Amino acid sequence: MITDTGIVVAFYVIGITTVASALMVAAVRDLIHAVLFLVLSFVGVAGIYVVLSADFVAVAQILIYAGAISVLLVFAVMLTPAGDRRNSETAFRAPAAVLAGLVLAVTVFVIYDTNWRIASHGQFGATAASLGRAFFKPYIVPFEVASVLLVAAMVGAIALTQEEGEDGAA
Amino acid sequence: MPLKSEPVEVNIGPQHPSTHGVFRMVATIDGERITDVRMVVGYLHRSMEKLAEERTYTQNIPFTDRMDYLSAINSNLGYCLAVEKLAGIEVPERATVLRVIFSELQRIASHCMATGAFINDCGAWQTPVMYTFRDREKVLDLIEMTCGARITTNYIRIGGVAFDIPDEFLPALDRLVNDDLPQRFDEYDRLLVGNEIILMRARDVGVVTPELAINASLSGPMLRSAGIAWDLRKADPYCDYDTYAFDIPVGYNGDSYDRMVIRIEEMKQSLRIIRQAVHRLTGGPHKTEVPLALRPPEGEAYARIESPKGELGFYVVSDGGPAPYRWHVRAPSLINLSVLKEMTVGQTIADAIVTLGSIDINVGEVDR
Amino acid sequence: MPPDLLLAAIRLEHVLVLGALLFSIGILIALSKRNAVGVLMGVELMLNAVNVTLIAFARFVVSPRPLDGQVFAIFVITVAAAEAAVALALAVAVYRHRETVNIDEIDLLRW
Amino acid sequence: MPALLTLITHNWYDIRDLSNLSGKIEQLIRDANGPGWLVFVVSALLGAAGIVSFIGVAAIINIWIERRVVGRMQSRLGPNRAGPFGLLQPVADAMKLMQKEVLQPKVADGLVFSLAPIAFTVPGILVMAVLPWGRNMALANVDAGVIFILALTSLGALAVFAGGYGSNNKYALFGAMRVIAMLVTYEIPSVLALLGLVLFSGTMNLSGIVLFQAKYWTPLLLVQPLPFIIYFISSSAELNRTPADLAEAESEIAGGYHVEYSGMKFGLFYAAELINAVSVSAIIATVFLGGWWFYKLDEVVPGWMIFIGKIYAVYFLFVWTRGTLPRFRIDQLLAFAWKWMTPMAFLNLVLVAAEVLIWNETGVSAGLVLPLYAVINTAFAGALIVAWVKVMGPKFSRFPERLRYYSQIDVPSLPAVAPRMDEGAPGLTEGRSA
Repeated sequence: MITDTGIVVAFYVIGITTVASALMVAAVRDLIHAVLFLVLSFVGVAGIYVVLSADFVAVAQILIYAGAISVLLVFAVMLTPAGDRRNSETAFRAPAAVLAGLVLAVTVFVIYDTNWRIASHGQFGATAASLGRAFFKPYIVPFEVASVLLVAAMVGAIALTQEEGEDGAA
Repeated sequence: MPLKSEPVEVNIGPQHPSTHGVFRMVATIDGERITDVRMVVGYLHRSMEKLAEERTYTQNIPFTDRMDYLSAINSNLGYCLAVEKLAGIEVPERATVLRVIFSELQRIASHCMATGAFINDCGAWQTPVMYTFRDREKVLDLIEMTCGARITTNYIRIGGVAFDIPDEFLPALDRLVNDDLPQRFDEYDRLLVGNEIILMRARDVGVVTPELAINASLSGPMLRSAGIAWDLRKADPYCDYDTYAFDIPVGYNGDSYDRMVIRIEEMKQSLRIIRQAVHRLTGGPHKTEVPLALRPPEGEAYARIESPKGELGFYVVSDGGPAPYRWHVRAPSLINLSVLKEMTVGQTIADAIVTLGSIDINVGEVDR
Repeated sequence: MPPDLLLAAIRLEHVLVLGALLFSIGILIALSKRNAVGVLMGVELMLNAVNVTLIAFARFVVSPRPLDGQVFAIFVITVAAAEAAVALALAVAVYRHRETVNIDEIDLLRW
Repeated sequence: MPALLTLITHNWYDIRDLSNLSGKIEQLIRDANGPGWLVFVVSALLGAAGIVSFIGVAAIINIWIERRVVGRMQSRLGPNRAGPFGLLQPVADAMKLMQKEVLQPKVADGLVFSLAPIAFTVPGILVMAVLPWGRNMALANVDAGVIFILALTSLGALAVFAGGYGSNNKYALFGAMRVIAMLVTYEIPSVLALLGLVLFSGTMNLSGIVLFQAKYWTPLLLVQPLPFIIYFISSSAELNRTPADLAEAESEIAGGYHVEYSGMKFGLFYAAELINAVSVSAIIATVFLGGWWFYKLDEVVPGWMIFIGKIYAVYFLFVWTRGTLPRFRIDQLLAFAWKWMTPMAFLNLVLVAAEVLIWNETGVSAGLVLPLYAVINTAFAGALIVAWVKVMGPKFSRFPERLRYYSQIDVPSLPAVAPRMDEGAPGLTEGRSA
């Protein structure tokens, strides 16, 4: 439980901004606008991380989501023709909304129904150094697997986008 | 299967920082690559050729100033040569030498401008243009010293030149030609000719093949860059150019880089010519008196000179009256521009700008 | 009013509700968007929501290794990056062959 | 009130480290039993005020510096009319910009168009918050500071894209797409370059990096010359400065992403570019030149003054390249990042990792190992660059041979053309009278 007034206020401001911009992603008509709202939402999530004293994750979030993934999204949107840049919905809109509402209801019920084992003080030194030690001691295997995954993804992305019959020379 | 993209038409000009005036180039592009270019000229058309039919031969000289305003003296010279040929006027020895000195000075000024603007089109942030302008200013100072005007000089007249040189001219010319400019040109060599980025930007960009150059009737540095040794000062000498010792620099590849280097080399050759010309300055009159309302005999004449941009020809037809019956200009800028499409299609927009800069057009001359 | 609804403090439940909201918005986007890139945006939002919950657990819940939540979150971010790259490459590849990125027109199981 | 008076009278001269002053203020609040959050708010406000005022002044001064320095490089004077030495020229410029009408194209994307200049300004200012201005003078001593600044510098490009896209102009869209391509490309070498430093100094905290340099009396520039070059080039690409100002490319796409902006919105873009330049200069000054530390000088001179001096030393480098070099073409610039800088940065990273390992395992004294590494790394950087030029250097189809010189030319004899007048062409005078 965090009771510091400033942090609580910050949490609510950031949280409301994040959720609102996420809703705008669903609502706006222009795909580029949607991407820009998504960036705002990503930055908001990074703010939530800071509130929860996970500085390193917050910075990584900004670097990867706001910096890299959103740029990739912009790239993908701009590669498609202007006619496809409408952020329109399929016929599944209503069922999707119902499903989303159900998921939300169930999750909120579970959240309030569960008896969480809350730590009394809950403070720990989550510095970059301690995270690094965690990665290279107990989590070394997942870490290596993740790097293999990244390489595989990179190779896959290049292979998928390669033009057939030439070496990608533009 | 290539990624499908929509062609986009981009208007480069008439108001664009790098079209050297009001030239318009409608480029159809696919991504950054140009697939088609349409040229639109005429935004600066002032109807000079028609207007000239209502004015006397002497009154027409200022029009030539305003054609290629960066090398006004050369335009004056071409026109006056044509009229002198038509009317059979002899030009005094001193006037011929003065004409050589000033047209070579003007060539340096024009090439300075062309080189600086070209590097500016390559994207250097004003620095080369300021360097070359500094040297152009010094040349223009000399011109101003003699005839009082810097750009639209109206200096060369039918039968000679308008004014004799003042006393302080020769010492100033000596300083400029023997001290200042050689240093400056070495500076250009160091700054521009070996510059890796300029090499990358201008090498193999805007290539003109020799066949294309001849078929399109190109001239000047455009033609010489394609590897064809052709310079009217040697090929069809006027003003006794055949008696001066100078070389014609000729390139190999016909690309934008060659054109830049050729211009720098030509400036050095111009210095050589001026040094020789100064020694030939004899006494005597600086012009033959011709009547203000000159009435050349019926007939036609074509005179051509090697202007900084290329072959500048004037075709003058007289019906015996005080005004030319027809006055036509073979403008090198316009004819050199005509191959822009062949040079740019397949390149990127950035290359097209570099290519356009290397052609060294002057819209005043293109549209007249 | 139950004390955990008070706005005077951040409790675990508050953060989890935030995560749940983001997650359901992500579902809404991912299931209803016509454009493949739009669908991907929804998926990214859902991954973010999961990360929020992970960080919240790391911060609030008793655990022998309190760092695990953050470590896991970083793994999720890594996977998300890889997934985004591959998915966008797929979108581009599909567009190249079918000239559309509308998922209701990409109905063949081949290209 | 008397306490505040004492604070000012007793501490005004203590400018060596401004954290002393804010510490005193915090102490004052605590003594007065002020609430805990007030301490945070006051110290945050103080720091923010300091940084924002520095940035405001720097943006104005930089316009003057840039124009004067570039003017000198271009053999002209630069602004010299408004005020002494033209110092008031930026003020005059700003006033002119404020008076101008802010135009917005009818087809522009209103919200994106308006927010882009603001969003462009923010990252540059935020970077300043994590930089150490003195031994204790960092507004936010973020643990992962290096990643933080990398994250922020990539956000600016997104704002540029928004501006270019929102203008709904072909030229602006060109600029926007170029920015995105450059961001994707140049992010990698710049991350890798800074990663080498992080490895070497063993910390991602920017204060920690400075303390490392102060401890061993070695600016990391000496030990890591190659990352400096790589980071300098990639940050000038991210900053949109010549030779990589492709997003503006005045001579090609007529201003690029800000072609539709006017008035103070354009002014904001212009100022933000200068602010970002200062931020990147400050980052380089921190991680490569040792920030507030300069041998024994930081014991005499306030650290932040040394820091500002270093910022402007780096900024001068940026102005210098801008005043000298022409622009790359977009494909050349991207190829340069992929084919040159990324592999070089990787190789450098491997070397640095090996060096750090050797240093840690053998435990040789720093006095011996650092000069050795400096020599090795400089030689490595030189060798790598030379090798790359040899292997990857631009190969022109026909590399410049010297021009040929002709003193005589052959004039082909043309077939004689019969004069047209003889063939009974209409007489000239007839045509005239008609």
